[in-house]
Amino acid sequence: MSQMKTNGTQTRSFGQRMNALWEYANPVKFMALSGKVLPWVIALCALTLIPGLIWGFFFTPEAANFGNSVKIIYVHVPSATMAINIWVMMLITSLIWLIRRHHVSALAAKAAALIGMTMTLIALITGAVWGQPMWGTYWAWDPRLTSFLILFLFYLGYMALWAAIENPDTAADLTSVLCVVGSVFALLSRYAVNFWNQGLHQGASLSMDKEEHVSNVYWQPLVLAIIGFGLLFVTLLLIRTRTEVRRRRLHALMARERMMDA
Amino acid sequence: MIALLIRDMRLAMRAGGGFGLGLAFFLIVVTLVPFGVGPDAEILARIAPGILWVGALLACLLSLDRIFQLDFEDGSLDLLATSPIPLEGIVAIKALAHWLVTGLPLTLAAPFFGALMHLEGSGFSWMFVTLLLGTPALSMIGAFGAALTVGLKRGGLLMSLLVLPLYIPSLIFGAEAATRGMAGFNANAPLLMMAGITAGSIALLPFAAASALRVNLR
Amino acid sequence: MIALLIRDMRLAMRAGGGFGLGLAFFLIVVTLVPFGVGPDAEILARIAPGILWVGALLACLLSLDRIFQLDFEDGSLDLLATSPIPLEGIVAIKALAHWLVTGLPLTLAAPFFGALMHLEGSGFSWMFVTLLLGTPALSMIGAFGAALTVGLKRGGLLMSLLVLPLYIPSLIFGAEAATRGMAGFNANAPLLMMAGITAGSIALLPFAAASALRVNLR
Amino acid sequence: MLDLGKYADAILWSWGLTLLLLVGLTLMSLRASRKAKADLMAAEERRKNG
Amino acid sequence: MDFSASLTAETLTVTRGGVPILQNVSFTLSPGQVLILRGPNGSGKTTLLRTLAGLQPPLAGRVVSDPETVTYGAHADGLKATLSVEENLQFWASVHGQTDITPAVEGFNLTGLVHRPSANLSAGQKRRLGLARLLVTGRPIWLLDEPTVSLDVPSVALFADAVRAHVAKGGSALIATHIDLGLEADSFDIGPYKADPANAADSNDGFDTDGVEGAYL
Amino acid sequence: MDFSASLTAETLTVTRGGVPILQNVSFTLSPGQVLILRGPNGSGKTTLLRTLAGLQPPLAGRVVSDPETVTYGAHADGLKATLSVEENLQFWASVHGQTDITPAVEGFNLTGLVHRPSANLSAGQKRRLGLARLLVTGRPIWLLDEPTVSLDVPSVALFADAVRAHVAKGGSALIATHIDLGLEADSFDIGPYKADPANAADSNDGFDTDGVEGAYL
Ligand code: HEM
Ligand SMILES: Nc1ncnc2c1ncn2[C@@H]1O[C@H](COP(=O)(O)OP(=O)(O)OP(=O)(O)O)[C@@H](O)[C@H]1O
Ligand SMILES: Nc1ncnc2c1ncn2[C@@H]1O[C@H](COP(=O)(O)OP(=O)(O)OP(=O)(O)O)[C@@H](O)[C@H]1O
Ligand SMILES: [Mg+2]
Ligand SMILES: [Mg+2]
Repeated sequence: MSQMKTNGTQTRSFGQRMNALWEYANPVKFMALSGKVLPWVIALCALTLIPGLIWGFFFTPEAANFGNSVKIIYVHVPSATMAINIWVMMLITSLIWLIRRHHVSALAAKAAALIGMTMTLIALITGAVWGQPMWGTYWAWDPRLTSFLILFLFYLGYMALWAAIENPDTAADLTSVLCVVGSVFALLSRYAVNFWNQGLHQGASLSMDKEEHVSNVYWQPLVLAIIGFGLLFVTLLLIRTRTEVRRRRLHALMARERMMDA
Repeated sequence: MIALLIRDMRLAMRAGGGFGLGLAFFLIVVTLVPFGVGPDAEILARIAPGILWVGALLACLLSLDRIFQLDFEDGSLDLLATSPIPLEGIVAIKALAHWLVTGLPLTLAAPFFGALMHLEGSGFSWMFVTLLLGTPALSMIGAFGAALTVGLKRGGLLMSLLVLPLYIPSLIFGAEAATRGMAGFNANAPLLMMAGITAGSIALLPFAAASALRVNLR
Repeated sequence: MIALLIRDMRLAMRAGGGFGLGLAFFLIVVTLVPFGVGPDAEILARIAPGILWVGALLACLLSLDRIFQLDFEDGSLDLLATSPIPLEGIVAIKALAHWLVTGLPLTLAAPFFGALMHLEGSGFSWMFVTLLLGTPALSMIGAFGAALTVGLKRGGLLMSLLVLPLYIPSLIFGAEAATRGMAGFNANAPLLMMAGITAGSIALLPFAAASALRVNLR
Repeated sequence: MLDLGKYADAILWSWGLTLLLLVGLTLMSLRASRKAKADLMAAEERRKNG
Repeated sequence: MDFSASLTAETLTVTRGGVPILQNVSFTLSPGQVLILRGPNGSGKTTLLRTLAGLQPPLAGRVVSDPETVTYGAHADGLKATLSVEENLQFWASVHGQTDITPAVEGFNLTGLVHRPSANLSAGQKRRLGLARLLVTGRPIWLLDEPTVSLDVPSVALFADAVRAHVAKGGSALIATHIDLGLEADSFDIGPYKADPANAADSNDGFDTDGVEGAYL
Repeated sequence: MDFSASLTAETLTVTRGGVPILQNVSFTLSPGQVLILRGPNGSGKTTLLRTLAGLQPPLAGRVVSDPETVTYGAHADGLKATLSVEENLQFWASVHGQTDITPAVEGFNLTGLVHRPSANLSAGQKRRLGLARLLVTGRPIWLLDEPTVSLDVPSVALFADAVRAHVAKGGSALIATHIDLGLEADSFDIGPYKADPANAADSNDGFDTDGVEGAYL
């Protein structure tokens, strides 16, 4: 096998020369930087999320067609948005791992998965709870709802695969391949369900198109909440990635210890 | 390559192999549903294409772990990986063998089993066409899932979990095409989509599966 | 005996083990059916109890080959058979472990999955009760099937074929009880029958399974 | 107090579950972080001291 | 098949489960040479052989060889229980583009067993069949992991004869074993190459770097 | 546990796949005795041991022993890949009503490996674990099928020590092997008992009866 001749050290020094940004994919650098950034991110998160949610919950009027239930939008839409974006982020970090083999990247994908799954779950639950008064049912096989259910399954499978493999590098390789192939199929499912059923669900009223724009009373707190959810994701991601990096180091140390015992 | 195909088929045909059992499982799923749902002919006919597709899919799924697991356990996979056949070829051949012993018999038999579900008229030929176009994708996607989980002790259920979401687009387009076709509507769009998924899977997934196998062997 | 139960549960919980995956498979079956059948809420609600029961049954079935096959392959079963625990006890414990990691979680989760199939009102509690009474029989019958096929290389599909007909009575009575109960009719008769099957299986099948195991080991 | 009208149930359930899940996730992450840090510290210690 | 192929390991570091097991292993296996790999249980013989066979990548260093010249004989024999002895051998022969299996059958005394399904062989008979596979690959470099496990004395002698005939043709063999095979061969002890876990080669994933202590805390 | 148990084979005929392999095998394994079972590959050692262990019925003759005194060590070790060394041993100990696994761990030099999942052991380490299981069964009669496969020389010595300690306590062992274990032991060659297929013991299913030739024609 000719790829046996690859020498990892070369790849790394090549990577370092390529772009200074990749430096932060080095675990040591990452730990140093993320440690410094984390408090700021936490502060920013608190400054957007809490006001956004309070504003949305207490200081928004009833909507004509939704009544007070419109308040659910402030947890529903941000979580739904994050659920998709986190998967995209995992796709990107998986590709980085597959192509450049930066460990932090693979570990970030692993760290993000549980957050993404929670967001998907929140979107599903809030949607279901909202569906009961609005459509008279907790669940409908609406395309948007359905594709979220599928997304949930992808998160579940992705995490199960991580959990089932003991060697961290093997797990990173396999989950990354799954993430890439899964993304293609997730996209296909999106088209498939659209084709399969015309939905009940709202269209994208957050579009930049002026006519479809919901009024500012709802829109402004919603944007704040979305930013807050995004920053919450970044906060949790940093914390969890740092945990994963430490676990990975711990794994290496333990393996050595066991070797010395044997 | 031919030798590998012949071997895999022969193994499947031997006692305890997979041939015929996929079919039997399919038959049983199709039989169980009326027991669960009740004998109402109208409802059964209405859900028939969907259930037949789901049954075919589950029958495929159940036999997936044969694709690589046995060869992994007895060491053949190591030997195949160091043989002159490229790993991508091995994956493709094994997926083909899986289709020949599972997907193809299912396709041929589905119209007959359909009768159990009160399928009518053009339903038979629609089931045949959609399964013929769709089942190769099921085998190929399944081979990918099997390659991902091959190192794991009884990755069987984990593999199902990974593979089933990947099956959803084929299932939706396949069942939808059959339903529409039967009802006399135009079924070109779903049929084309499904064929596209099949073609794409066959073209690209062997590479993904081979790289997963390489990782699992090391 | 306790040691065996603990070991089996531990093996199931470990990475790649069976716990949670049976549940995941159940979720996936329940999701697939609407994709196949189409999103019509009325039809889905009508077939919900049947499909939930079939799903539970298939999820059980898929995990059956873990009961003995792994122990057979790595030689543990030979050693267990020559251990002080009677083979009947081993079978019973292994069936219990299977139920604890598969049947019980399924039962607890079925009502929630039911929502996906537009199950309504009292449906939730009926699904729970019928599955609680019925799934132990599924595990015990499954252990018997697994014992029959344990020597065979990948007896998986053959086992399904043997076991599924044995599952049919439980399925019919279980689904019927749930359907009747939901519709507000008297469901005592099927419920009693199903409970009887469960009790009978638990009392008698360990002996049949143990003798099948003895034959397969020699 | 805010009057949520006839949708009170839905609103409170969805907000409540959301907050519960988010807080749960955060606590889990923090606990795992603390544990990983402590374990690693112990391992590095063992390595240094033989 | 080119029977003058050689295999060289250059300052190889091999890992198992991500842990370096052996480091700085260098040697050359030349045509016509038999090298016996020695080392106690758990010393890393299997790991080294798998790396040489190209089944897992080395952490550092490289293996210089044409993968098409190497065949690996692992612990497991890669036999299909339901196929007969003949079918098993025939399959491996055609995978490697060979056709004639008679020398292999006769060389390992399997003549009376050709139509027996391999499930019905005894442990030693299975092993003989696994070894016969080596002959039908037609490859010059054999990497063998404890090939004589379960064999009785006459069968070990058969195996030694096969190896002698193979090297006489210009082939070579690297054999991990704990017993004496009665072959005139060089021996390669992996003891000195044991990776020092406390001080192991940088596993080059950035996680094992020394001198950055506390960096993760 | 009663350590004065003995095992007797009385004119045993053993079969594999319905074919008689050995016939008229008689011997006694008394407390304190080690018996080495000798015979070439495929001669029927595994078949005999399985019959003695009660895993398959003999075609004729009988095995006199209390099944509760016998433990069988087969080719396969019965290890769970995902359980650690300690958990594996602990399990077999509690199945046999024992509690202390330390002597077994120490006797087979597994101390450094107790927390390792057994999937991550080398071939020889797995074998040592499989042999350690014998000690935690607490049973006096060991029936072992090629126990030293994959073991290096020091490990074979460990095994021999374990057998010596076992017989010193009054236990006994019947060991099928092709190599020299360095044990002072009697040897039992199964060569003379090879079943004569042309003239085999009545397989007692009514289809093999001689003397009724043509009876079915
Ligand atoms: C389980 C069920 C549901 C899921 C998975 C779900 C998912 C989503 C998603 C993904 C968005 C995305 C917004 C975007 O384009 O950025 C969204 C927006 C929205 N959803 Fe849901 N939804 C569910 C149920 C509901 C229900 C029952 C209602 C109310 C009747 C509802 C009302 C809305 C509204 C008003 C928006 C905002 C639309 C916009 O302005 O973009 N959703 N939902
Ligand atoms: N995941 C792992 N982490 C750490 N060490 C491991 C792992 N898997 C295996 N090892 C160890 O790696 C070492 C090398 O194993 P290997 O199988 O190469 O040994 P070997 O020389 O072939 O031994 P044997 O003669 O017993 O077959 C063993 O000590 C084993 O315990
Ligand atoms: N189904 C069968 N029909 C006929 N003969 C069989 C069948 N199965 C196995 N045999 C033969 O029975 C004989 C005895 O096998 P057994 O495994 O007992 O030998 P063994 O002495 O343990 O050999 P080894 O030293 O190689 O392990 C072998 O010659 C084998 O080929
Ligand atoms: Mg080894
Ligand atoms: Mg034997």
